[in-house]
Amino acid sequence: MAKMTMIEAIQSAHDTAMERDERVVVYGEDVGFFGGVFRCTAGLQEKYGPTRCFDTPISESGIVGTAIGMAAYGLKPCVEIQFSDYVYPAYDQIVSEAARLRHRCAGDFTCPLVIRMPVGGGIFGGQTHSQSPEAVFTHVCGLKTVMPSNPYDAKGLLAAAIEDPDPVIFMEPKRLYNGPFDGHHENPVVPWRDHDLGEVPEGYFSLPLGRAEIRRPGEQVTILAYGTMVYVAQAAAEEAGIDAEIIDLRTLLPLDMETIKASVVKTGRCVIVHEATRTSGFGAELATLVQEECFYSLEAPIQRVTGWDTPYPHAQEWDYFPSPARVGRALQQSMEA
Amino acid sequence: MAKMTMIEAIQSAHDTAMERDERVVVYGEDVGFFGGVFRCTAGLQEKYGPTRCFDTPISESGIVGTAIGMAAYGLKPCVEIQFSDYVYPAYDQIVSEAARLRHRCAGDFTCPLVIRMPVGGGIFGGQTHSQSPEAVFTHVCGLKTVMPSNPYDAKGLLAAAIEDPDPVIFMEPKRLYNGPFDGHHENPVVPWRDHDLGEVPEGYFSLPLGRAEIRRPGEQVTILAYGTMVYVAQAAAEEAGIDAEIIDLRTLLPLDMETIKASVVKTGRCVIVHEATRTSGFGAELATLVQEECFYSLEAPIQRVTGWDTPYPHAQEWDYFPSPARVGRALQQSMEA
Amino acid sequence: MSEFPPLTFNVPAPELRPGDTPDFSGVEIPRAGSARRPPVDVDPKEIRDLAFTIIRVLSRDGEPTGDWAVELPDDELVEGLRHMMRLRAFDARMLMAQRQGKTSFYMQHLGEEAIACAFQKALYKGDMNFPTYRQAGLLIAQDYPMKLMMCQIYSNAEDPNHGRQLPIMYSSKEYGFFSISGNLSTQYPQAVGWAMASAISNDTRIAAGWVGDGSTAESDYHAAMVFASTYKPPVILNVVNNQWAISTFQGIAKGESGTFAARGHGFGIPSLRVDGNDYLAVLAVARWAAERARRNLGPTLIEYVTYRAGGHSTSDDPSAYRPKEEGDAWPLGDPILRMKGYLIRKGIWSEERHTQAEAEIADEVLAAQKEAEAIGTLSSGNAPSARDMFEDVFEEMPPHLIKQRQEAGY
Amino acid sequence: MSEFPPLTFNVPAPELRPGDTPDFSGVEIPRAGSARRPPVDVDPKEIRDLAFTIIRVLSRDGEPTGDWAVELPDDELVEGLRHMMRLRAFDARMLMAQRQGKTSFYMQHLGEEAIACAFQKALYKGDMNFPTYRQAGLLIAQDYPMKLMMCQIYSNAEDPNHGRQLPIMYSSKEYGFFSISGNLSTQYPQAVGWAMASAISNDTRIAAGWVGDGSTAESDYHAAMVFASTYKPPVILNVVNNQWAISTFQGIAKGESGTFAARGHGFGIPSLRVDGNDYLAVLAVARWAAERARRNLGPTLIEYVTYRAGGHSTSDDPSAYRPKEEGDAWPLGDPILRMKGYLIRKGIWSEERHTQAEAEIADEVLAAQKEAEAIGTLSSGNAPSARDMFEDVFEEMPPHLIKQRQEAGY
Ligand SMILES: Cc1ncc(C[n+]2csc(CCOP(=O)(O)OP(=O)(O)O)c2C)c(N)n1
Ligand SMILES: Cc1ncc(C[n+]2csc(CCOP(=O)(O)OP(=O)(O)O)c2C)c(N)n1
Ligand SMILES: [Mg+2]
Ligand SMILES: [Mg+2]
Repeated sequence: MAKMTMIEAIQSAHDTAMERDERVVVYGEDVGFFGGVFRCTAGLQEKYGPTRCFDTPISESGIVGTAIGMAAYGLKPCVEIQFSDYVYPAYDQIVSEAARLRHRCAGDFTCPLVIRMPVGGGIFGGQTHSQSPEAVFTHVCGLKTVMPSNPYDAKGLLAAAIEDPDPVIFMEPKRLYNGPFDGHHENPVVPWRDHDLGEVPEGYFSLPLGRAEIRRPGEQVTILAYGTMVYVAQAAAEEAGIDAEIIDLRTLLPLDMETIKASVVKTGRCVIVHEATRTSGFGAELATLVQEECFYSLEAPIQRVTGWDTPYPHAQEWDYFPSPARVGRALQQSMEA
Repeated sequence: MAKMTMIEAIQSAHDTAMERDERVVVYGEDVGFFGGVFRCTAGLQEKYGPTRCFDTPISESGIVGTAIGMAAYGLKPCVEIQFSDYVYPAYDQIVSEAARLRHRCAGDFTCPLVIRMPVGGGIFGGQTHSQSPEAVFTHVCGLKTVMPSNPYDAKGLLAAAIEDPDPVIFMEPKRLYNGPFDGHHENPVVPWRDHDLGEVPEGYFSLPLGRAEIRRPGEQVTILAYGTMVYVAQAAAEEAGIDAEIIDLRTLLPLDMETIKASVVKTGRCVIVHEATRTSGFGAELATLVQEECFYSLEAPIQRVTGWDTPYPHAQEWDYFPSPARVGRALQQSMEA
Repeated sequence: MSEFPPLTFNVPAPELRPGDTPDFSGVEIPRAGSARRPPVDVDPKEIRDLAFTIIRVLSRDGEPTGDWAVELPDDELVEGLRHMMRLRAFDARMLMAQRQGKTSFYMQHLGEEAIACAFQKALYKGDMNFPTYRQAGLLIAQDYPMKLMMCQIYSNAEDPNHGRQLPIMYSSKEYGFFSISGNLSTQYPQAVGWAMASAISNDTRIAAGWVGDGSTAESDYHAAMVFASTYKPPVILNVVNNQWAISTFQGIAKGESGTFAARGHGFGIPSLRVDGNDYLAVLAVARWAAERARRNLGPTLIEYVTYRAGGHSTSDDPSAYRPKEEGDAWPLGDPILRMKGYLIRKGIWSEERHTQAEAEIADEVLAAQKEAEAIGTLSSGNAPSARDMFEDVFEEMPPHLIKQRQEAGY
Repeated sequence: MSEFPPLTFNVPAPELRPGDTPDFSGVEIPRAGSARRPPVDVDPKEIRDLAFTIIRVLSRDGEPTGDWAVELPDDELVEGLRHMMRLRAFDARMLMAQRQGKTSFYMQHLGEEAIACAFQKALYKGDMNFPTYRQAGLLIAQDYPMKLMMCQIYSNAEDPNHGRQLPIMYSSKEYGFFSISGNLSTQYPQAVGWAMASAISNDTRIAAGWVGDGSTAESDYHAAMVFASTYKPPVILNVVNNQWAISTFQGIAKGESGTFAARGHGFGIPSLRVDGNDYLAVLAVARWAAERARRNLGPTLIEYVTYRAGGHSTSDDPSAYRPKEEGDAWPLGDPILRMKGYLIRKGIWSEERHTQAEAEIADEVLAAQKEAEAIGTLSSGNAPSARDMFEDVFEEMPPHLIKQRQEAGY
């Protein structure tokens, strides 16, 4: 085991995958020589040569389009989109091609492909470096969508994503790259080296997709969260003094409905937290599933604490960011309902 | 008043808008000389000349990208995407540009733009001529999303969309173009000329965006539907002998929550029907809002009857299409719960 | 405030519309044999002119001429003719089947048969095409079972795609035929990516991408060209210019560019323009490009000049937007008639053998059709099961899909 | 099975990396004055060579030479120099302000000042630029209030964008400066669309689109070129080739194309390549293109050859991927020094006046900064209200947003 930041863990997942499997190739904008603007591919070009890790033209559709061809050939491309805000030019290739390939030809061709992208705000990145577009992927059948919240999960889940026989959208909450962040922006970030989940095996390991993790067991209310919001939820529960059960979804699709259901049936209350805009966000799917499967256990309306339905603003970032206080209020309301 | 098909009503909305307002320009693939593959722009080039209605290269991002520039200039472009399945290449321009323009510059530039597209299946179009991608637009703040279910609404809402100061996604259920369709594919379609809602004023009129319409008042359960599913819901309610209140949403965003709420508070039960794939579909947002706002009135879990989470298949189209029987089962279950 | 007059808006339009008399006298058709054949490692800058001419081999009187004339054994010549004839016969039957309600949709190749049939002959086993919906010739030229194609068209129980795709959206990895997508141009960067993968793997296989004239306007075309220009993978980028994109004439996509082949120049990619109705010219150019790819010299762009003699699809009626007789007036002629004329001239074919071949092929097609229809047509109810629709969304079915399948009653 | 050797994969790489000694001796720099100036209505085919040369006006010893040398009144020459100096001074202060934590982010123009400053002088009031984040010179050259730019950078209460955008993403309709998008290349087809709208409206105004070398790879670049080629609207399509796209050298985007200007050839768009560090050359070429647009002759593509002497942004450290001294070795020199040299030689400027101008400009910038900081900086807490964030999503706030605003406590 070693102490790793989330960046190092992701780099290490690439490294071990490339070492184990010659078919793994890694590319994207600034990914080669420089090792990525967030350094998640640092050293890979030097170690594996420019044939297996290289810079690309600034063309997200080209990156994904060529990766689909490579995947169909039999390689296992793992590509980086520099910010999730820039994934939209590749949306057609992802939706119409990667997601549909196996189905439309009944498995004659397949598309084992990982598309990594940093997501989320809290870095004063303004509207084009802060988005969380998970819901526009979870709506697309044929895609898996993953969002880890710590170095350990990041490495294990990225390994699994690369091994997966189908396309995986892998979202990295950039606000967590260097340390967990509880939403109190005035406080310094705790580096991962001081955190249990910064403890990561140096060699290969993988974690199955589709399994949530209970980050805090609790009895009074269930919080469904993922990425940065896991820590915001923790802060909120503590500050509000409410015995919340916090579930870190880790994989949004396929979803670990078992774990969610068991918790909500127990607590009878549910608060969902995500950073993306509210309307038609992934929280809507979660709330709907919970009421479909746990209707008779629910004692209060399911609540959503989310980014507002506005672009992610620059100056007003902390008014936009779902804060522990906002989550706390929702918990309170849920308890009082 | 005249009898019009939905195609004629849409053509007429274009025509009256172009006549009233010089700034309205209409373009898209095969839209000019030929008048559109569905004929929704027939005769416009002849009447207004190729400067105001013209064919474009096959480039959805170019169509929308240039339209944004035109809208910023001060024109009012109304463009056609040949099938909604082909809107994804334009997704970046829609999400990152059209939807954000007014906000990011605080109104210095604006984007009055209509993007029309036929949606939905039931025409043996297979996976690339059948999709209903409304949810990937309703998640994007800054967009309005409209889906009429009949000629009268189509004309009135398209007129309003063209006048709207902001970008509007205008979705046309192609299965309804020539007549209402109740999901019984073995029956012939009833032409619009034999239907009340095929009665459309010839001259200019408009209907406000954001207002739903109750298509069938009822007491036992509320059905939320839009587009083709309005007729499927009607058939289902009749066949199941359940006194359902059927709300045709017409505009998905902004949503007429008042009407929905009043109905669900009254009935205590809610079934949502849409053709799009289920997970993270617009039904999830509807269900979530209903449980948020009507929790204490609900006597049964809100149910979704939707397309399955698979691509829209060709041969198995009628197993995919949400049928009156499936809706009827959901109504029954809702009543029994 | 401006000293300049008001601007005006330019919208290109075809010269002729329904009711006009077809007239291609303005189209310049270079003499067969007039274009030179450069070495495969030529500097692209030195062959700019080949993007503005039309490389032609079969002369007006059916004689192969010039540098590009390849020597083909007689049996291969006859085989080429038969492939084109078979494709045409196949189209005719399937058009009829569609009209009879046996399937929902069909797209034919009328007038364009030479392109895919000849191109395929430049490929080796293991190479991969990324075709559009108008390249069934790639399968026909490999004697892919017509019955299977028909099963796909009928979406019946033996459809290799399990009834999931629109008719004619074939897929066959074994035959180097990538699963067709209904979305235009998306497969172009995929072809480049496949070729990059082959180079990365130190393989010897090459790829070919296909788009139509209209589809070159799509953004993915650019992505493909950029990646091809940068990484120089072994890929042939084909543009089939059949003059029309549904109702839209090629001038809308081409704009001021002169030719579609010229688009390659901005990328430093060698670009050739070839007579798409000339089996021998297509084969020669395809072989040249394939050799470049195999020798690691990188991509080649090829524009095939041809004419879409039929409707865009069974949903289209071209008489609404172009003169009816335009196809007959097309100056590059009919690929089958030209090849037939050559073979007769060469003494290895005759009117009688042609008539006989037509009859044989008609029988073959009919036999295949009977077999396919015995399994089922779209309307006969022998479709793949609805239960199957839930398969292959993922390799392993996740819980929510299993649940939905149960909800659907399976 | 193949008689050919295994393929290999080609990844272009810059010749020099950190630690290497900069060496641009391989870069061919044509003599100033050597490129001819064709008439504005020239057939694009006749000026292909102008996409492969570099149009230069100011010679090594600071003398304007050749066809492209425009006669400018002395005061305009001095004004041009002062604009560039002001932009550089502005950059320097804002970089410092960012380091001091007064804002989150900044992007400078070091070495590229001539391009936007000179280009703007070819435009008329009412024309519209669709800039990227590295064209603040378009505002500076119009004496747009620096205080307002700083208010934007500080996201303070008087920021015209209401604090919503990342620093330097200015917008000013009045100054013909379209709202900058953080998404690369998206504004390129928008510029074409704006120009189409102007032509449709029989207006006289023209548009200009801007992208960087790296951004030409984006798909939207193609959309813009295709629509520009087809409808020939009055638009100038600018490509600023500053050799780098963050850490990626221009060879990755350019591939085998030779130059970025050459990309225009496939579209029949007249394409020029110009010395971006030569104020006079930029102005001359911009005027030529603007005249074409105003005369309804359609689009022009211009590649500006320059060098990004600074980091990509305040988040970037270029010493990680290129030799530190590369900027100094750049053979086209510094645009300010070159202009200064020319003016001194011409006798209308001197070292003393330059020093004095530097001081004046520093004062101006400082004064603006004081004013802006009196209103607030990002860290000072005088940001636009959170309530305001809910405005302008739509013209009229829909019920769900009103509700969310209430939920937010406003
Ligand atoms: C992305 C996308 N946009 C639009 C369409 C609708 N469409 C199908 S075929 C076609 C015309 C294509 O013309 P061309 O590329 O010239 O090919 P051809 O049909 O002539 O072989 C269009 C517009 C589509 N299938 N995909
Ligand atoms: C669609 C998109 N992809 C990626 C980025 C991230 N990004 C910002 S600037 C940049 C490099 C652009 O280089 P270039 O076009 O050469 O402009 P320069 O910075 O040199 O002026 C990249 C990759 C982005 N902003 N938008
Ligand atoms: Mg065509
Ligand atoms: Mg650059």
